Amino acid sequence: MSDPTELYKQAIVEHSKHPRNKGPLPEATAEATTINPLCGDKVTVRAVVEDGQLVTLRFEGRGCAIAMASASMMTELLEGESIEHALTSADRLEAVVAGEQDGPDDPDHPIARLRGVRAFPARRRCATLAWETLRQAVSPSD
Amino acid sequence: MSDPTELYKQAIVEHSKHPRNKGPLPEATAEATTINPLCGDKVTVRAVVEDGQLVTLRFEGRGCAIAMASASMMTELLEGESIEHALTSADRLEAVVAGEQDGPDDPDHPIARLRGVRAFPARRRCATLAWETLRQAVSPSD
Amino acid sequence: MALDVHALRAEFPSLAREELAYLDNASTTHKPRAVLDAVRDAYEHRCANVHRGVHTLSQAATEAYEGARDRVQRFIGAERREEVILTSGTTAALNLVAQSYGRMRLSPGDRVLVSEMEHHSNLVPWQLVAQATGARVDKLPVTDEGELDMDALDRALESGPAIVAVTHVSNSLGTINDVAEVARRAHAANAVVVVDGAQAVAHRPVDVQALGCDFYAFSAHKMYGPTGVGVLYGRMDLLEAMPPWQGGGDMILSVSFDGTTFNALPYKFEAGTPNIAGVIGLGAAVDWLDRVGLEAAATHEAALARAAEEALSTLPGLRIVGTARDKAPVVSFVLDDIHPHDVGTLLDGRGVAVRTGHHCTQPVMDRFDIAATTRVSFAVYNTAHEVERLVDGVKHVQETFA
Amino acid sequence: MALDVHALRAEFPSLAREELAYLDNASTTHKPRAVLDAVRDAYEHRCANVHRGVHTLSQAATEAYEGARDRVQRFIGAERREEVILTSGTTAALNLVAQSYGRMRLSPGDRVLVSEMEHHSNLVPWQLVAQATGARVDKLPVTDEGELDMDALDRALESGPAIVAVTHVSNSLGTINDVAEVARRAHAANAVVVVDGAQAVAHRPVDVQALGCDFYAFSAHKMYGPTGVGVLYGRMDLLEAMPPWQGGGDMILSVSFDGTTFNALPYKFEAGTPNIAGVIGLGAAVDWLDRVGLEAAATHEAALARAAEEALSTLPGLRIVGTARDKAPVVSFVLDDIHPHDVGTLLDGRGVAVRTGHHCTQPVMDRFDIAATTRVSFAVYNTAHEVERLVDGVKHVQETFA
Ligand SMILES: Cc1ncc(COP(=O)(O)O)c(C=O)c1O
Ligand SMILES: Cc1ncc(COP(=O)(O)O)c(C=O)c1O
Repeated sequence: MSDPTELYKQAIVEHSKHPRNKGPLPEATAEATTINPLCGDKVTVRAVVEDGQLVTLRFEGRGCAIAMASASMMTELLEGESIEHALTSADRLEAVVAGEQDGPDDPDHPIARLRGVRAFPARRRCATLAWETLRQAVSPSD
Repeated sequence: MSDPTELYKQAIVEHSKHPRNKGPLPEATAEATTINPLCGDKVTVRAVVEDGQLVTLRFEGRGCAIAMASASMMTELLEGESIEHALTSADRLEAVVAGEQDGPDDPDHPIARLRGVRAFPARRRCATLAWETLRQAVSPSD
Repeated sequence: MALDVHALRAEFPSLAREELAYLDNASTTHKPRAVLDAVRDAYEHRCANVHRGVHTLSQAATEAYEGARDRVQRFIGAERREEVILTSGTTAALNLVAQSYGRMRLSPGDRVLVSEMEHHSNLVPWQLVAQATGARVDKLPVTDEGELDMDALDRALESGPAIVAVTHVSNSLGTINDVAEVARRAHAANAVVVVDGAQAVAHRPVDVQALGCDFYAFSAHKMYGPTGVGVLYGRMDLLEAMPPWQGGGDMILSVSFDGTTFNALPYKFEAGTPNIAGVIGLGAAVDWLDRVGLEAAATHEAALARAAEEALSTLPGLRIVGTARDKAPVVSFVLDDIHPHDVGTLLDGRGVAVRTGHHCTQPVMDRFDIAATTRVSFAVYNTAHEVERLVDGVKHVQETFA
Repeated sequence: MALDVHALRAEFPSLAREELAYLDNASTTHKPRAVLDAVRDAYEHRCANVHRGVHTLSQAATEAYEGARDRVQRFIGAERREEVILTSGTTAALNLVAQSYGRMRLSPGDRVLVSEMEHHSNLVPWQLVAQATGARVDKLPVTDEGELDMDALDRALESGPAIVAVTHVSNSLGTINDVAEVARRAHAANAVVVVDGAQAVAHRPVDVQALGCDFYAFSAHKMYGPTGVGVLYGRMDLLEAMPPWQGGGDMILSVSFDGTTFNALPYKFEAGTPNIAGVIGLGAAVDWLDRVGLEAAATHEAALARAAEEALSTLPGLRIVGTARDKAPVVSFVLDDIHPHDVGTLLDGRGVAVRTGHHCTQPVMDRFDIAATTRVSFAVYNTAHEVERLVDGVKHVQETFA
């Protein structure tokens, strides 16, 4: 078995205990909710989108430290960015978690901080949940 | 595996090739039909019953040598006998085939001739089929 | 007679790696060598299909298969061997009852009373059949301790449910329900009682006649047997009245395009080639449990569960979920501000395997307003040392999040 | 590349007793050591439940289980892994299609066209669903040679059946049906095609996309794998539209008394703990078949079947039943005035295991006006010497009855 203490480094624990951008967003123009079938945990992502930019980005939900930290770090990273950039980041995060690519060198980059989850296949979905939900929220036809 | 040549002794083969009392019985007062679930083979037993006696006893059906010989020998043995005696004989045949009792010493008694089938559990039902059917035909409520 | 857990443990090849504390036995137990050998032996010395063959191997397979049915009959105290239907698991057994008995029995407006602590396997099948028949599913509530609310049962029985579905032992709370009493009251109200025994049979002697239930379902893999095998016990008269569920080989007497007649019990409900080697393995598991002794096993497991509950209860912010008087060796808990999945992953890193999540009992989670628990569940081969490792592990988790 | 049958035979522990000529492979095949080891290894090194666990063992079990699904997907050429539903056998797979797709699709007066050569597993489920929905089952007749009557198919398609159920290979006649052509014609008439592949997958490469069928069912135990495991392939769009069949764990996304939402494919159709070790064994069987090579196996088996047919045909009073142009290695025959069960018992006495009876295809027996046949069916490990023993054995039977 892999040692999960690496995964539960300070950033994950800290973000999960003090999540950024968590809360309602009544004026949201885009929103989606996804369930993690492993546990039934739910995450909702809401955004105010203007001219293809994620002007405001919020999340709600309850879940494990990895899901909450991932959502928190995602909103911090992507608020103010373009939808295009957000979708590319989501692809990248998913590829990194799936072990298909290594991701950012900067160890403090959110995607790098979530890299450790690849050793725990049952938990990968926890790390990707918020990003998937964001993709759904901003994808045209969903 | 047990050697079946003992089982297929002359009497079984002979009765199966030249069955006694095989044919219709339009004037029957009692009758029943049973299916052997192993093969779908059917046997019908018909009797003219008078004062608790099996005055006439016939069977019809198609089946394996054991089933046919058993039916043939049964009708030969029990025609003219009382229902009571027939039921006792059926019990005895079934007990012998199940290996619960040894049955008649006389090797030429029909029940003794069928004894060999006990070594072939899958075939026991072939030997008992006609007797079961007779029991059904003459039992009050069936 | 006390149980020699180390001798017993040596019978499990999969437990040889001492660094693993497997405390997820309510999910599936490990298998003793006797069971694995019986399965392998079935393939090596009795490899043939059952029932339809006249050749020696097929007879040997049939005898072993039917011999396992006899063992199960005795194991659960069924009156007749025809009442023991071999299935692919508890879930299939419960779906069989719902689809065959349920569809026959239920009409629009009829009620099925399902306890709030059921595993999804004893709830979703009733929802599906209710939808198909126009019946409705009512909830039999659970108390704060995690027991069946027996007063609510009496009230619910007044509305005349056709079927009462209840678990013998809750897999997420550990509660042992007084199924005999439920059956007594339900029968007085003319309801049929379907009991999910998945979590019971490995932990205590079960006698379906003493329980007085109408149906009883369980899985081999939770009682030291193979995967892919389960049992449905049903009362003879009910089984006889029920239509078949699946069609296929072995369950028929004769087939034609003009019409088909069905075979006698238990075969009417055993369509197709069964899990022959698995059923033979179930027979071996029954023999093995007989040898170990369920009373001795229960005593040993209860001691471990008590030790775990006592030690865990002293940890700050830890709350045990499920505090029924009568409990199986299952301890579910939550920690303030730490999600069970994080507990599970961190414990796993220390070689302690527990289950985390809703345990396929979401209504229980809703009842206690939680999303998930960490569940520790013991088997006969667990040790006091493993309890210590568990408790140390949970402390470590709390430190990680401190 | 020719097949080294003796080397291959040595891989089967159950065939070590040379005095047994096992010619009942259409019932169930024997299992190579690779499969038995994979099953045992699953219990010894990956003993845990799948999908719901975050601990290491559970992940290992899940990976092995899902890895087997990937192998099966490749083995049958399915486009997506979600199209591969793991069941407890062919019979369960076909009942799933009938109960889920059939109930959804069929209305009173609708027709299901079922071939006269179907195993009861691909007929009785349709009779049951027809009875439940008010649809009717029509018969697609078989010719004197034991082939599908393709002209009758065209006529039957004019009445617009919703579903056509047909076997890829007949277990009692050996006929290999041109399923691709049946599917082409049926699709032109807007029917959905359900193929029973139980007798096909061990004998020839199967590509469900090339066949163009909508559903394809088979069992592991007939392709050198364990008992209690089967596969339903279904086209993604059909599976997605279908309601679940069984309710329980793993097949849900969320459950409450107010309503339940179902999981994505393939899990929607896999309720409850699956036959984990069995599925892993199926994966090993696929690997083993890949290694042996289905083309080489087919060549070897065809030679044995041809030799058996030629030798048997010379015996007086022997008639081969099923004389299709394209046949699997199955030889069914009848003898004048000697019942197949007597043949079976007498052959068994000489160590030759064959199946006798209606082979769960009573409509075929009725079609040829017989009650039963003696069926010889070959696997890749059979030898020319076993064919000789068979033929000698049949001569001995004839002498016994002379
Ligand atoms: C053609 C055919 N279909 C279906 C089946 C049923 O398969 P199973 O008994 O494995 O469910 C069989 C074998 O018995 C068969 O030969
Ligand atoms: C109480 C209870 N019921 C039913 C089940 C379902 O059993 P299976 O998954 O073996 O069908 C389980 C286990 O998962 C259980 O714990």
